[in-house]
Formats: sequence, structure tokens, C-alpha cells
Amino acid sequence: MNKVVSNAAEAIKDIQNGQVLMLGGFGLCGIPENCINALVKSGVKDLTCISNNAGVDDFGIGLMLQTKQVKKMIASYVGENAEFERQLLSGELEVELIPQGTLATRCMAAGYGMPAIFTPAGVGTEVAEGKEVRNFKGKDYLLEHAFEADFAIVKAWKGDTHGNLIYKDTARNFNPLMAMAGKITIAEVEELVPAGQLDPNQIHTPGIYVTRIFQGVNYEKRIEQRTLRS
Amino acid sequence: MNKVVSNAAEAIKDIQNGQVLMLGGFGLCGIPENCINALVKSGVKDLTCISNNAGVDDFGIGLMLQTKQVKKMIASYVGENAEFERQLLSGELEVELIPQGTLATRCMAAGYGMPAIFTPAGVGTEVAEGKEVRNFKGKDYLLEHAFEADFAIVKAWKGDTHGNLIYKDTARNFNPLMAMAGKITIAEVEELVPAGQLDPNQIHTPGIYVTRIFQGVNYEKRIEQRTLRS
Amino acid sequence: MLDKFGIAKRIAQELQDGYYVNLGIGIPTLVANYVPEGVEVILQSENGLLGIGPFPTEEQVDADLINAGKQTVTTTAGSSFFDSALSFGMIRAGRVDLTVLGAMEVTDRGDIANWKVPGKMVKGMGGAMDLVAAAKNIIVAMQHTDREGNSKLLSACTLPITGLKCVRKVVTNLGVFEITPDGFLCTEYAPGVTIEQIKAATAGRLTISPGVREMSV
Amino acid sequence: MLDKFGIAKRIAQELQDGYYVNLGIGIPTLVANYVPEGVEVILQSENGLLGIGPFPTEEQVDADLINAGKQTVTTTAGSSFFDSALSFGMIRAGRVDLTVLGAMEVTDRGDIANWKVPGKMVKGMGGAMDLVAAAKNIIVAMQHTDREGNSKLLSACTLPITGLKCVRKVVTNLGVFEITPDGFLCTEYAPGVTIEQIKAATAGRLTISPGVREMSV
Repeated sequence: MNKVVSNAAEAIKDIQNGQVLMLGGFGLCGIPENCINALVKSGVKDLTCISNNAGVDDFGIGLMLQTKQVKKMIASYVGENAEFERQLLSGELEVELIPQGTLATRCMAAGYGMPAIFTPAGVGTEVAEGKEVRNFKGKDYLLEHAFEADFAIVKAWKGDTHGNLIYKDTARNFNPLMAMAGKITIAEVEELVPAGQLDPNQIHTPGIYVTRIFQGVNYEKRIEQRTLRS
Repeated sequence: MNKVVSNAAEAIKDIQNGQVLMLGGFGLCGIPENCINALVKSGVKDLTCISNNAGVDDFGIGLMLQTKQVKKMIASYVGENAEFERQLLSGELEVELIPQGTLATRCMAAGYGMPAIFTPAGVGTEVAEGKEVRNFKGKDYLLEHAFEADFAIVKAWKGDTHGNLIYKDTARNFNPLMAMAGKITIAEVEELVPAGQLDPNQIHTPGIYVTRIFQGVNYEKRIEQRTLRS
Repeated sequence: MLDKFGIAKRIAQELQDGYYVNLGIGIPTLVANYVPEGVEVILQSENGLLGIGPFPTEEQVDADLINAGKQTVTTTAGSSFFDSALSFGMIRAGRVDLTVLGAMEVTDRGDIANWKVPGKMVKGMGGAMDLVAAAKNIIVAMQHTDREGNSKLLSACTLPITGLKCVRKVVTNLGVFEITPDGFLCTEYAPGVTIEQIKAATAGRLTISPGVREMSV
Repeated sequence: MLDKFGIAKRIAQELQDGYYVNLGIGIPTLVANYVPEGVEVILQSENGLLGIGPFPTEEQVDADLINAGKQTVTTTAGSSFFDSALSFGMIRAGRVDLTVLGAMEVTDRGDIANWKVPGKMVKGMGGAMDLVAAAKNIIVAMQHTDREGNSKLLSACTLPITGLKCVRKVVTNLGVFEITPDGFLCTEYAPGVTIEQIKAATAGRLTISPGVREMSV
């Protein structure tokens, strides 16, 4: 049992050009900051990234867009990101937009060994083009396939040396789903503890799904919309 | 927001003859003892019960078999239960046996609004008879439909007045899955607290799935195989 | 005629005690400010939270606690966090009692378009397609016409569809419209608005309810 | 010839450090007693536990903490609890490295029958069909022949099937047999057992590996 690596650079060192990565987070909340920075430094390119969003120009996956490491982005909402828009319009970047619940459930399907799921999201829309439609009890559903990703890269709040993970609040989002879905799963955590220190009844991601884990550093946790009570 | 009822009798009072019930638990671990006792007292009959097991002769669902309240049992393993065997052989009781993972996933499908799932369990066996087989990437899967249950009856460790639930250890088992799957969900808990006292980050079943909740009494928690370190 | 606050106030009258509610971005978010006295509703945020509380104070701000609009929020007593699959699972399973959304177009069959304008930068549908395909009770909050005065209540969407036959009711600055087999059924008109105004501003099939009355907001 | 402890010991040699392992009831359970020095394995219990520990002391007994055989157990450091869907999800997704099961019959194509005997009371398949359909590495632990001396290594199951083409290896009281396109490949024989004995006791297609050797247990 030897899942602990020393840092992000070591965790991502065998990621190859052209591979498919899942990256956890919703907006900038719960994103694997350390691994993203390490990916930028590594220079690996032609990546397909599956993530709910694409960061902002100077943070999150936006950093990997600046360096043109992303060939294809699979997301539900790509928000405000000028470089993203520029690359999309110039044809440098390929984009596949997927309903958010479908994105989440296709990750879950991979983690549960289910090859495909049925969802009504997108029926009658351009999302349904080329997809199998099936009626159950009078309602139409699309057949959507489980994702296949070479690596899942997630961020948790606490983790232990066996790879068990606990997320904090809404920073959970896609992280546990992607953690289950990667062929190799890399987890970065704010606090890494020895196995036995986390309550087994309160684990969000059992360690069986996690290949590598390390304690991250210098989390910025940037806030997109800092709204305060008036 | 008024989910709290005073006891099991009140929680189950509108269950009608002939309805479909899901009952949480694995073996005798994590079963809704209070509701089972109340169902026995209520005399409601011709029930279809979906539960992983059927209890033992004098505990759990076995009590409802003694009183012949169960018309059909849907389970994965019916274990040692003499009355069960007698009723099955005499034709009084109908039984449908389902692989355990399929049973769990058909509950989950209901809770997630997915009409059906694919699983390889049972391919090539008598479980596959009459079912659609579909090949994904060289492997065969059975199409299995989400359960529909009038009531789900579950047992949790702690709960709050909003219906949020936390289970303990392996008493979790089918409980959170069934809690999500009933048209009406009844939860009995060992400790009922006001909303706000449970850590929102550690809820196993969000209250949105729970219709009624009450604090149970006199839990026996019978052990089937009391194995000790030698 | 209503302003956006009036639209939100009118929709808030639909709230019932114990409702689980998902409020979209824009006018729908304002609905939370007008929950009637004695009614407790629990707000769902599709990024994984039941029980959205007010915006935080400076001291409470937590980057790990945001709503689906990526705004910092707080929680209420009895809240819970969960992952995105469970979040959309509870939506898909019809556990959310009411969903309030903005829209660019709604048809008299309940179709909705609200995610994409051809020729403009596409940002993505986010959770909109999941919500409209699965929520059991969808109310649209929007202006009755666009900036050029064109009706947004149509017989067919001109913009890319988000979902078909899903909207149950539309509340606009002009009135309240239920989706029925006969198209839009006007049940209430906004203060100061005439039935003629409504007819002129509605392109889809429209029926005026025999019991139509002035909205009380 | 091996006794059941010998079979368990031999299977324990298959364990590698960091393996997640599901052990069925009977001989498979005994494998946990022979984990090699320096090897750490994590045992999965399909009722919802990773990290099964030893049986409890009288003081530790907890009705809420049992294994899939409904026996009271404890946990190890780094354990986790989860629901039954996730438990079978991780099995289905191939995350469990090794599954050890008992069987009544195994065929030379890797089919297995271990859940039902016609004419006897049917107790149900429990998790057996899920495990055999989904686990990526299945070893069967069983006696080579039944009580009447009939081979349990067959060319076709006579009993109702649990799963098709899923077993990778069989360890019996007579030897170790890999499932190959040519049928059973005997790679090891138990101490005191001859190849002739193995041939006589095996009904399915059997090949003896050129490198066949005596098992070291």
C-alpha cells in the first residue's frame, strides 16, 4: 500500500500528450489547483479535459488554455473566458457541451461499472442529435455512455494514506464522481493524515478508487462572485 | 416543514393492503425494527416486500411472514427461515430472487430518476430469462428497470427534523438507496435531533428524500452470527 | 405592469410550506426574498446543496461554499451537501417541488429556449437541460417581450430548444399564463395591464380564463 | 493432497501488496489468515465495508458492524463504510483486484455454478452473480471432486449457471488450474498428488503445463 506521492509534479509525471483527463470542481470551487499548475509546468499537450467548467483566463483550467495544452474541452458551461472564446472561434480548441447532470452521471456510470445511463436531459434538443432515444413509461430518454478517462484529478479537503477522501461543502461537486471514474485517480488534499484518523463512517470517496494522493500547498481558492449580505 | 411523526404506528398508518414496500437492512443489520413491529400490529396484508433478506423466523421480516402479511418477497438471499420455506413450497408466498448488486442498483436508479440500468450480473443465467441483453464494447449486460415502491421504510442512526439521515457502519447497506426510492419514505432513527444539529457535510441521505421521520424505541439489534476473536 | 421584483413577488405566492425549490439565475433568484409569512421552503443549489442561506458577512465568506451562480452563500439549519450526480438525481427523480427559470422563449405547448443564441458566443447549457427535462413543476419568470417588442410567448421556438413540453406556468410583466392543451391560458393580468395589451403582446395561442382577475402583488 | 487450509494458503500466495480483495464464505474466508509477510491487503465486504478487521472481542461486538456472512467483525485503520450500490459499483467497475469464491462446478471455459441445486431449497444468489459477472480476477477455491467422487471441473455445468467465462484460476485439493483457451491448464500439483490422479479426477478439457511443478505451501 503505497499511494502517497510527494507533490503534484510527481503525481502527474506520467500523463502523456493526447490523454483524456477529468478535472474536479465547479467553477473555481474545489478545483485541483496544485495539479493544474503542475500540468502547466509539465508542458504536456493535446489533452482532452472533462470538467464542468473551463476556469477563468488566469486561473484553473484557463491556465492550461493560455499555454494551448488543451485540444478538446468537454464541459457544461464555459463561462467568461476570453482566451477560451478566441481559441474556439479560431478553431484551435474543440468543445463539446454536455448538460451538467449528464456530465455528472456519465462520470458516476464509469465509477459504478455501468456502460451507459438513460436521462431525459437534452431530448428534443441539439444534444440529442445522433443519440439513441428510448421511451420508458411514456417519457423519452437519451442513452448516454460512461466516460472513459485516462486520469481523474480531484481535490479533497482531507485524505488519508489509503486514499480515503472527505470533501468540504460545495467543493465536493464533481470530485467524488470523477475520483471513481479515472483509470488512474490522483487526489490532492488540503490535509493528509495517516490511515485510521478519518472516521470510516464519514468517508466520501473510499480509497479503493484513489491511485495517488498528496498534500497540496498554497491553495488560493479564488472566489468568482464574492457576494456579501447587504 | 412537518415531517416528524410520533411513532411507527402513525408513520405506517396509511399503508394499504397490496402495496409495495421497500425495507432497508442487510440480514438483521440496520432493519427498521419499529416499523416492522407496527406493520405486524396493523394487520395490513398482501404486501410485496423488497428487501435484501427476509429476516429470521422470529425477527425482522420473518415476523410479517408468520402473520402471512407478505404476498411476494423480492430479495437476493432468503437465508435460514423455516416459515419462509414452508410458505414458498406450499405456494402461499411468491418469491423473486435478484442479484444483490442489481437489487441495490435498481433502488438507486429510482432515486436518481433513471428508468433502467445495465448490469452484467446474471447474463447467461436464469436471471436473464425474458430480459433484454445488450452488448457494450464486447461485454453483455442486462437491462434492469428501476423499482417502483409505494413506501420505503428505512432505519438510520441519527436523523433531524428535516429528514436528513446518518447511518452507522454496515447498518447503512440498502437504507440510503431505498430512502431515495420510495414514493413515500419513512425513516426511523435511534436519535432524532432538531434541524441544524447534524453536520451538513456528513449527511448520508438528504432530507428531500424523506417524507416522515420518528425516533424509534427499544432497538433489539439482534446479531445473527456472533463471532468472537479466539 | 410589473417590474422584475413584482414578477418575483407573484411567483413567491406559488410557494408552499415544506417545498424544495430550485431558483435559476436572474429574476428567479429574487423569489427567495418574498417567501410568504409562515411558509418554510428549502432552496436547492444544483452544485450540491439543499438549504441555501443568505449571502455571507465578510467574516463568513468561504470559497468552498457557493451557489450554482458561483456566488458565496451560507447555509440554513438542516442543510446538506452532496455531489453533482445526486443533485441532478433528485431533480430527475422529481423530488424538487418547484423550479423557477428564466427564458428567452416559451411556446404554447410548454417548450422552452433559454441557453443559446445563434451567432453569439455559446457558453453552454449548464444544468438547464437537466432541470427542464426532469423537474415536475416549472415556472418561467421573464419579460413578456424582448427589447425590440417581439413576443417571447410563441407558437414555436425560433432559438435552439432547451426542453420540450415542460413549462407549466409563465409569469411575465403582463400577467400569469398557464400552459394548457389550448395553449397559454391567461389567469391573471398585472395591475394597469389590459387584456388587449396581453393579446397584442402574445404570439402563441392564447385563451383568456373566464375567471381572469387582476394580480394581487 | 491439500486440506481446506492448504487451499487457502496456496491462494494467499496470489495476494500482492495493496490488493483490494473480496473473499467469499467458506474456504475463501480462510485466505485472510495466510496473508504473506510484508503484504498489505484490504478486504472488501459487499455489504458495505472496505477494511475488514479480525473478529471482535466480547467488548467490541457491535450489531451494526458485520461482514457479508453476517458475522460480527471489526475494522482496520483506513477502513470505510458505504452503501450497497457503491459496494457493487466498485466490484462492477473492476476496482477489486481479486475475488476468491467457492463453487460447486467450474467449466474449462471458466463458467461457474455455485448458487442453486435443483430440488433443494433455493436460498438465493446474494452477491454471487454480481461478483462473477464483474470481478476482473476470480479464483475459485474448492474440492476437486464432490462427495461421490464426481469431478467438479467439467466441460459444461450441470447445475444452474452463476456466471459465464469468468473464472481465471481454480485451486483445489489436487492442484492449481488456469483457465485457458485450451481448457484447464494444470500448473501445479499438490504434494503427494500425481498427474494421473489429476487427469482421472478432471472431467473437463485438461492440459498439463510443461513447467508443471509441485505446489509449495
